Amino acid sequence: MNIVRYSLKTALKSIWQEKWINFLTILSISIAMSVIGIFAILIMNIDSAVQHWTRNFGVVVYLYDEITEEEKLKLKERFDSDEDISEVSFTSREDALQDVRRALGGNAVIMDDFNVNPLPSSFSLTLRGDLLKPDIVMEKAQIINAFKGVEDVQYGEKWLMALHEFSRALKTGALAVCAAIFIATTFITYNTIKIFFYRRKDEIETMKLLGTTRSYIRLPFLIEGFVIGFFGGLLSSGTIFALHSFLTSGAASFMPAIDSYLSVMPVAIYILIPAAGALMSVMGSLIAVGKIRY
Amino acid sequence: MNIVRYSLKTALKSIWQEKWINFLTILSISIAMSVIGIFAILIMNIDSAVQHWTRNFGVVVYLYDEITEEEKLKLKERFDSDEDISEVSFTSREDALQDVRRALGGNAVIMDDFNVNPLPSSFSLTLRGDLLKPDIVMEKAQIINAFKGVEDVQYGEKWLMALHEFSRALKTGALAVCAAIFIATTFITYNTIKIFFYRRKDEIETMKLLGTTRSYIRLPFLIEGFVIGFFGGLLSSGTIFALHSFLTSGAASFMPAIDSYLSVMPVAIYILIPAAGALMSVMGSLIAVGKIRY
Amino acid sequence: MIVLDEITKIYDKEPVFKNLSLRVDRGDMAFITGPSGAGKTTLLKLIYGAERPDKGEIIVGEWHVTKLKQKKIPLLRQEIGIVFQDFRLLPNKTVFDNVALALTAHKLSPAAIRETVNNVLRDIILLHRKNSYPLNLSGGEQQRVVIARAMVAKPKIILADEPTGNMDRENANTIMGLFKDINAKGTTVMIVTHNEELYQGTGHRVFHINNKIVEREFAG
Amino acid sequence: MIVLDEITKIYDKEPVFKNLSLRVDRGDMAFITGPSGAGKTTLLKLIYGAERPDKGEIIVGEWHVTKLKQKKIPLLRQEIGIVFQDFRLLPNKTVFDNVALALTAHKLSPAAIRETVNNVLRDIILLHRKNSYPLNLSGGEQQRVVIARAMVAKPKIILADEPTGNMDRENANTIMGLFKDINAKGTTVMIVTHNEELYQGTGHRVFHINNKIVEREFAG
Ligand SMILES: Nc1ncnc2c1ncn2[C@@H]1O[C@H](COP(=O)(O)OP(=O)(O)OP(=O)(O)O)[C@@H](O)[C@H]1O
Ligand SMILES: Nc1ncnc2c1ncn2[C@@H]1O[C@H](COP(=O)(O)OP(=O)(O)OP(=O)(O)O)[C@@H](O)[C@H]1O
Ligand SMILES: [Mg+2]
Ligand SMILES: [Mg+2]
Repeated sequence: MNIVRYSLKTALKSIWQEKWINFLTILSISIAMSVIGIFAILIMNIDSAVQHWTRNFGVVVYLYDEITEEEKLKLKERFDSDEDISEVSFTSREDALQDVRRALGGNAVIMDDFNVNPLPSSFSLTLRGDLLKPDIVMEKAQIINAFKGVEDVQYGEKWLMALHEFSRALKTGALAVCAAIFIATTFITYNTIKIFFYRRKDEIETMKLLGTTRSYIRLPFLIEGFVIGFFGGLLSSGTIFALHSFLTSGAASFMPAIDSYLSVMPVAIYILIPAAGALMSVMGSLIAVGKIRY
Repeated sequence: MNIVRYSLKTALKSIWQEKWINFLTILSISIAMSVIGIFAILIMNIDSAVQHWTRNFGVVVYLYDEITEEEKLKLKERFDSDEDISEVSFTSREDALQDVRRALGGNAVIMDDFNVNPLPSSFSLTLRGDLLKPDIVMEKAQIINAFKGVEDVQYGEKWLMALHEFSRALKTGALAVCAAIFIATTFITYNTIKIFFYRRKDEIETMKLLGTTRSYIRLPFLIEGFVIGFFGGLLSSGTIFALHSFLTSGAASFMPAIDSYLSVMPVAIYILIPAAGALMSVMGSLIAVGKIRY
Repeated sequence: MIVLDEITKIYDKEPVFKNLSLRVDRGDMAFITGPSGAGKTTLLKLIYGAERPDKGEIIVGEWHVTKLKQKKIPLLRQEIGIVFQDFRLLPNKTVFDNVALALTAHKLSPAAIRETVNNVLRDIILLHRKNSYPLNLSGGEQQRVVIARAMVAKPKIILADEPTGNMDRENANTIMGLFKDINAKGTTVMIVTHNEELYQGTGHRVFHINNKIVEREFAG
Repeated sequence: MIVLDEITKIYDKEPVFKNLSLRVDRGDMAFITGPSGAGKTTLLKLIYGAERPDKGEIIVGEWHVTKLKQKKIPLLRQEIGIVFQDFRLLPNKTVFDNVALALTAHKLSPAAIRETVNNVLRDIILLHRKNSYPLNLSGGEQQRVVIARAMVAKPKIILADEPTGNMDRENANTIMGLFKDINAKGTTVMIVTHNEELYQGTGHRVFHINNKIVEREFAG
């Protein structure tokens, strides 16, 4: 019989006969691939998420009490014209006092002990999100610190650094997990095909004795592996799509932030994932049936 | 041979011989049970999370411009002594104006068009978190609205309602998913034990012909199902523990909010999950070997 | 005592037996012959409860096989040793374990099992191969293992289906000697065979099955 | 043409053959006899490349079996039809599919396969059971299916291991008739048997294997 015809027939028959274990395998693969997909989206979106979280990240520039109105204006001009700074707001010494009083609430009376206002005036600057790398911010802060009339520049260095570290760790971790799961996917198919192989051992043994060639014996398994991987991938595409839809439409109405976290979501992923699943799976099958000897 | 001895021996041998498919099954079960665990924790913690999110949920009580100082004090007293209200703060008309000006920033000049201050004075009230059910808040608002000197009471009704709906939907959904996964766990073991059963079909057939009784044939499978389920559960306990540790220690340093989301986490879950896994699994095995006929 | 009374057995609408009757007394040795497909194996299956007759009654020892509940069948089989025509050896168990399988349901200590199995393997002259796997044995050797397994539990009845089909004359004589010994100790023995040499001159009952009945019954 | 030249074959340190030689010419029919465990099945395995000798050379038709690469072995086997002593029928395939299995690697259309298989099933008088499963056949019927499978691809050589072990005399004669027909058409036939009746009076070569060599060679 024609080998392709024969292999297809045999593979489809086996897929049907062993439908439960195939289903289990497809499920396992789809879970694995879904996790890969979610992590891939995570990696792709992590920068935008970080930018989103740090949208309001501010640098506070404290001014000397002795600063002249002219110097103050000059600073404001400078900040306004700086492309890296997206927002500038000025807090006078009186405003600062009000803020403190409000913060203190009922305890504001202690402020009355001061006969002069101890608070400095300040500029609050908001940096462009994409510049929020710890070293860039530090450099900027140093430059501003050198400006005339500036007493001190404060920014959440520790927080920024930690966030940066965290996002980098997250990316590395996600990549590692993806790699591990990729290997696991190959392994899952390997297992299943190996099981089928053992289960058909008698048949294969007899076929070998009857003079059947290697390709007739191997091809059906490779086709089966391909189908398993492909459907596993397809199912995970569906899962990711459902999840994405839920997050961007359902959940986003409660947490608008989610929408901006999920900015990047290439459609290609829906094709890449089944393809990758099939590829991994065929590789697993290849390893499983690798050593047919006569 | 003694039936217990024989069954244990046979089960352990089979577990070892079929280690890969067993591993796959344990993995599947542990994933399923982990999801159950995570959802269970989610359900248990959803209320505390909602309370956390709405911690700063405020009711704003706007006052008539004509309100007397006496009436104002009386209101403040009333709010302060109300057990349902955790925080009270007063914003005078002037403060309100300042706030608006600050919010407007550079555009604050438009405020100069008004020759009188159009803004009312107000009390901002923070309600106790556990009272933030939409109907309770609405009732409260109506009572306050009837107080003398109160012009209007505003609170995020829509937002509060939506959040409440959302948390209820989440709970229902999580419960449904848990139930589905419980059934799936039984099914996974059922599949695997059925596969083993079919694989040992020749042996069982021969044993039946040699006069071996039902219990000798069935018990090994039940033990195997038990072991699979137990280890699946154990693995998921480990996963949940790792996840919990990561979230409460690792991630919480970046997002302190997580800590308060995960307030409830009973230790019993680490015992309940393997136990449930084993139970489901034995049930699956029982169904799988149910119909041994002679 | 084995009694088949007016048995009718139908496979796929085609009767294999039609009112077949047959009787073997306790402690006797009897032979069944007949052409291929006559129903000799089916007859044995009826006796050990693997097939149910469509009509008639079967009595084996104290058991009314035709009225026996499914749950009781293992008990019936524990009293019967069977030499299967197709061997039914488990390829992934050693010779020793294959034979020991017949003792699973018997309440014996591991040590007792070891001794019993070794003894019967010695009888069939295969003790030296006890750790081999069936597929590494010759056809005749495998058949001897099957015979050992049928004998190991010291059953009241032995049913042997073509037990010497894969053996040369010498080995066949050894095996027949074993059956005779066991029979002498009181075990009822029933042997299905095509080989006339096995029964000729023994004087034992021979049932020739053909055309759905016991066509001829004579002394060998 | 089958030639074994000074073959030594060792299993587990114990030699089965020691410098055994044997020759069967193309188109001949030959018989192999010998006691159980003498190595008859092993001899056939050496010929179809399932076992490799530890010493000596084997030639089958144009193939130098002992020098054959693993990859070429299927080609050798496609020229040989084998009746296995242990049948090797697949229980989950019908009689038809079991026989058709031998045609997998042959480039035939489904229609041609159907016709070829049906013809050979008719020859062994089992066409009416073609949709049955092996376990629902009697021992002798199963053996006939194995013989049909060995013949279906019209091989140049047929190796039959105890092909009538489960058959009565009449069936055995039918099968021997088939082997004779095939042999008359030019196929080399080699039959392993314990049954002297099969070769007595045929005049064909008989090789009696014992003590690790061909102990006796005579005309049947
Ligand atoms: N399970 C079954 N389903 C259908 N038909 C069956 C079944 N078992 C046996 N048969 C048929 O019943 C008939 C008798 O079979 P049985 O195995 O008893 O024959 P036998 O006398 O043992 O033959 P042999 O000497 O070849 O072993 C045969 O024609 C066989 O095909
Ligand atoms: N794969 C193997 N491993 C170890 N020993 C083996 C193997 N195959 C066969 N033997 C041994 O080699 C000897 C010859 O076996 P073989 O099957 O060739 O005998 P045979 O002549 O066919 O006997 P029979 O008539 O009983 O079928 C036997 O003692 C057998 O136990
Ligand atoms: Mg039979
Ligand atoms: Mg042999």
